[in-house]
Amino acid sequence: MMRDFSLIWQSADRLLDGLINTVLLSLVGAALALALGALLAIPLMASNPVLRLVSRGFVDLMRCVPFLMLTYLVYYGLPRLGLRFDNWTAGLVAIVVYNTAYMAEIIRGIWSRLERETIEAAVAFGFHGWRLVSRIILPQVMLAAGPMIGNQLIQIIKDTAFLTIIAVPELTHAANSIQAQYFIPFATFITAVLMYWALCMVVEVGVYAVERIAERRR
Amino acid sequence: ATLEEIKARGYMVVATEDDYKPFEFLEDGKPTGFDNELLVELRKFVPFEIRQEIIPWSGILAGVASGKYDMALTAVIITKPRMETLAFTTPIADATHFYVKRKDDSSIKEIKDLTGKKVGVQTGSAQLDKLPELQVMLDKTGGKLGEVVQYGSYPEAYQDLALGRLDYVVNTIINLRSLVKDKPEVFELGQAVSGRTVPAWAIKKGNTELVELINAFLAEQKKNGNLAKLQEKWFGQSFPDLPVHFEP
Amino acid sequence: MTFNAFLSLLHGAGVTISVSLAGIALGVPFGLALALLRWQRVPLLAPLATVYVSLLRSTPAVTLCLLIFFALPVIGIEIDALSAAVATLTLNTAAFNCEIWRSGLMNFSRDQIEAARTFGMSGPLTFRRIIFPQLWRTCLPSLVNEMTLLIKSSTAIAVIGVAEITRAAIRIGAQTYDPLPPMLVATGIYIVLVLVFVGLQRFTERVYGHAGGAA
Amino acid sequence: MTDTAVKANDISVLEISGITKTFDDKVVLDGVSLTVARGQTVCLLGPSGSGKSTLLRCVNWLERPDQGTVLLCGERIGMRKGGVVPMGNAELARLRMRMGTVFQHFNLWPHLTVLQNIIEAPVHVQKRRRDEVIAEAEALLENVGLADKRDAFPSRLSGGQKQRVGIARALAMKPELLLFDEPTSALDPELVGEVIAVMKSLSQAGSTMLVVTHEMGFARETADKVVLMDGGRIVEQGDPEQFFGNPRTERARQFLQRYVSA
Amino acid sequence: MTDTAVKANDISVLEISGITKTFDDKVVLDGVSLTVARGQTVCLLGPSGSGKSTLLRCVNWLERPDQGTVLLCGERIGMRKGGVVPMGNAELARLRMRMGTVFQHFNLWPHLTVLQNIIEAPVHVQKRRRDEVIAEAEALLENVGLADKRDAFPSRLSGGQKQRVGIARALAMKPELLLFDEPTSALDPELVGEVIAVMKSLSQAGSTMLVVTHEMGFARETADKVVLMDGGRIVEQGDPEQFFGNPRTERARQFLQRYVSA
Ligand SMILES: Nc1ncnc2c1ncn2[C@@H]1O[C@H](COP(=O)(O)OP(=O)(O)OP(=O)(O)O)[C@@H](O)[C@H]1O
Ligand SMILES: Nc1ncnc2c1ncn2[C@@H]1O[C@H](COP(=O)(O)OP(=O)(O)OP(=O)(O)O)[C@@H](O)[C@H]1O
Ligand SMILES: [Mg+2]
Ligand SMILES: [Mg+2]
Repeated sequence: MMRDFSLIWQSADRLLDGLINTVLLSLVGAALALALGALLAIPLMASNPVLRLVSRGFVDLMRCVPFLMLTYLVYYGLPRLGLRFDNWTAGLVAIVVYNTAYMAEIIRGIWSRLERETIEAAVAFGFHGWRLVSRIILPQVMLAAGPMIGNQLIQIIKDTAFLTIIAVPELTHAANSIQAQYFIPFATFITAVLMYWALCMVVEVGVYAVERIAERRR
Repeated sequence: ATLEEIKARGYMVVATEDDYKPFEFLEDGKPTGFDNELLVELRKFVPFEIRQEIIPWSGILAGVASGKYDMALTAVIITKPRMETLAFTTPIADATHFYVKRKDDSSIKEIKDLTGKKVGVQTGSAQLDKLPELQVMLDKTGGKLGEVVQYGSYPEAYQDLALGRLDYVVNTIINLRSLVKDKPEVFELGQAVSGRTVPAWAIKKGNTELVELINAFLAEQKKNGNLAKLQEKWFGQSFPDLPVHFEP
Repeated sequence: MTFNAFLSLLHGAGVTISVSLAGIALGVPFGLALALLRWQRVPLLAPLATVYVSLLRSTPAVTLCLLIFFALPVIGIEIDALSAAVATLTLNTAAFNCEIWRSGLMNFSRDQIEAARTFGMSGPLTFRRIIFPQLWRTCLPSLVNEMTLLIKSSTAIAVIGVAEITRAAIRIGAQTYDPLPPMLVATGIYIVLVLVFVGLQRFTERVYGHAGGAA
Repeated sequence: MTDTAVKANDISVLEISGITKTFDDKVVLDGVSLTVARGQTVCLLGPSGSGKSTLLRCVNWLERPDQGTVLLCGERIGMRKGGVVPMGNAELARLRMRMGTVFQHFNLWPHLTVLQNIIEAPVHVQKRRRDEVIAEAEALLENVGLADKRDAFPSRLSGGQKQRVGIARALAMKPELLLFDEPTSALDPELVGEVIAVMKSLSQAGSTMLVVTHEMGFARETADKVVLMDGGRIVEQGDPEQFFGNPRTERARQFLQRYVSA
Repeated sequence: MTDTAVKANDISVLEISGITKTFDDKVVLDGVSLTVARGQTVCLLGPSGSGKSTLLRCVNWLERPDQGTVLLCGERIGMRKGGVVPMGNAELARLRMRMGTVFQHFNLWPHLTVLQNIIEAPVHVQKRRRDEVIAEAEALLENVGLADKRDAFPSRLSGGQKQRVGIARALAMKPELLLFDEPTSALDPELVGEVIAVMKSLSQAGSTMLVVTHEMGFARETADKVVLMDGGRIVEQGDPEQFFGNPRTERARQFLQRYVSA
């Protein structure tokens, strides 16, 4: 086993490149998916039935389609319609579109169970539209949804691993390459898991901080 | 397990792949292909039962490494790095590397035209390890290797080649011939881009007695002409001059 | 695609359904148990649950599956492929479900719990009669989110030779060199499958949407 | 008590006419009409469930009445000119901004501190300068005796403290019309006195108030007009002296009798 | 008013001694001692933030006091014999079951209907027969005037209606000690009368009550003992006639004065 790890050490630069790609994809993907998810939650909660139906249709479609399939469609399908991305962009687009739907559903779930009274108070004080959402509703949702959003952020980090099929050189891609080259699966997996774990820790620390903030207000 | 252990418990476990045409694949749910036909013969040859597991490539790697499977009965290309952890049997075919290009791409006619072009290979594959050999060939004509894109598996690489995101893909002659035969209107086979490359079955390093038993089986198959017959059937040609021991 | 190929896809679908259902049926309550340990800050067990959640969430399902199937026997635990597959999905989804349940528990109205306590309700009784009937409604959207992810990620178990839908499709594609048609059919099956869960969620929300709310 | 007659001649700040509201076949408001003139304090009395809170909710259009109109300083609330097209949210918000509401259940925003609760709407809805609003908010907190709770979160306050923050929050809007839904219900008598002092000073500064209350003492002393509701209708209204001294209807007599005996 | 002297000789149902409680360095209760004899109704008065609710919460151990003991019919709450080992949850629950609480904010369970709210604890904690409990609950609902809301969910009730359900819910436990935290603060005067009637009849039937209230009228008429708290301490206690007629302390005089003027 020690020899396996020394083989991995020899390929450290490849793993590091993969890690950097994973971090970048996750960071940009998470930020966009969270922001867009919050925006998408607005039509999901709208009183207008058409808006609600259309946005819910999108959310449910994304929840039904396998991520791999979506990635395939974006990367191999869209070029047929004349829309051509390089693999990095295609991967990012797939991640953002897919996870936006999940984020939106998480936010909608919490939102719909917020105390009606505090929202009514805001409406009575003249809040409406975006300001009502951004100042009164979303802060409460975000404080309540910490662990759930943390879940999804971790899903995003792990979704980046699927992009290996469209040849995005991320962490799993690098790990697979090393394990197949030397035939040392377990040492590679353990190394990769530890690296993913470190990334997920960042999310967990963030969630913990949000929980603290929320705790002081309960 | 060592040969002794296998004999004691009465069976050995081999792993084959499920999507590696023409070596191993499934036809209406039943395993078939070159290796699977050899497996039928192997069963007759060895004095114990053989249990077969059908597993994707990544599972085979882990299974052989952990000792759950005694042998990867699939075309594992013999490379230097792999010999650090694996023992190989007598080669079962010739897998010298060729390139394939789009049929409508007239800019590539011979090896030197590959200079600076975008190439696709499978990640962590033997093919990837062979690219330095192409580099050497290109050096001779003053060219250089272009960008290398690694894929999880070959079907995606072929897709990207067809879509024009790649200029050529490097794989073994056997796989490429099978591909071009299926899609002659899209792809066209090029020339060899590596020296001799051979695949063999893989066993965990150190299990010499088992390797010897399997080698004896393969020698018998060679002698009775069955190996050549199967190669002809599945690869479209036989490889009579395969070495018994191969050092990459 | 031949009729036989289609049959093998259907067979794969059967595997996906049964393995996913088993994973959900085991993983949802297991996640709840973990969440309760953390929420109640049970000494020793709560930190263990925290580490469990942290590790399991960051381990890709494929890796987990390989570890369970190939590494466990090394330490003497033999396990067949199907059990390993169910174990993988259960252990993985439980970690995510734990966070969902915990989120709901932490936001549960303190006033209501206090009211229950002053009426002499024990912890378990409070949980059963007061908390849980409201908790599951809060958690439902996220739980169903996680179920959809589980069904779709169940393809990871193919790595140890359990041929579910995606693997069945890949096998057909490898035989014909035309991966698209079986993949599309497989996707269609996934969509129908997941749609059942999503539909059930929407239906439940409609039925239970009116009762309750804040008192 | 201030001079009702003079005030009534001013333009009406609030004019409710013919409001009807039904919940699940149950008529909760049944043709309620009511005006509040500038500077007036109108007290709304009535037994539990008589529709007082619902009427207030109709005034700021949190509840859409089935029939009837609500005018704020002559501008119709909830409906565009012509009374057929419902108002957009932005338009509604502009009107609501001019009313301050104190809720029966406080309805503070749990994610904001006491001070943040108070300055939230003035800064983000009325777009007033932050430092200016903070200074005012601090003065208001001083007024309601909560200067030391400035940075506490609502969950850490006692019932009375929450209610006082709610009042300060409404006052910080400098509204043209103040709506109070039982503002003193969770206060002790001492604070009721203080809050009423605040309300009186507001009244003198020209504020207009519609107050749902069970405090008969407050109604008697402060109101310019007293309105008794029962079963979704106004059964009697008049100036407090007449209402408390010599009610015209049997229902009012009965209502007051219970109060006196309690 | 009932005879205080006779009742005081009975065994104490509640005996609070030396309770101290601090929140974030702020002393909220500072050595509070108080006894409630069987059948007595004790009224707890005091300004907002004086610690009344916190004292009630210490009685049923929702809040763990820093110091002091609470005895229910001679049994110590929260601590095992010896006073060092904290009680297990099951033991606590058994003691709490013998107290009924009405909360300032109702705290009804939103997923249960009015009737279900009332029968929940008697059926599932006290394990009494369901049909019997339902019959009692219906009678209680009749008493508080909510028979028609039997199957409504709390979110559909007005404030006063919710509070009445809260009272019925506490009464359904047939508790030895009733704790009320401002039970009438959200009720209109008419209902206050009704609720007080219910409470009086309970008192006569031998129930024991500790009531936080701002209703001076209620305290004067119903209490056997009146306790005034301020800043976490008891500043005066005595029988209501003496307390309201001739308070001994300056603080009480001041408190009552505000009340009369309001
Ligand atoms: N959303 C709703 N759905 C159904 N009925 C409702 C709803 N809101 C209020 N009601 C009913 O309308 C009636 C009037 O309620 P409202 O809150 O206006 O009473 P109120 O006069 O303010 O009483 P209180 O003094 O107890 O606060 C009550 O019978 C109540 O049950
Ligand atoms: N969880 C808490 N954390 C910090 N401070 C608290 C907490 N709960 C109560 N307090 C503080 O303790 C003090 C007493 O609160 P309590 O609720 O006992 O007052 P009260 O006498 O019931 O007042 P009211 O008549 O307004 O209900 C208040 O100053 C309050 O801010
Ligand atoms: Mg009301
Ligand atoms: Mg209180």
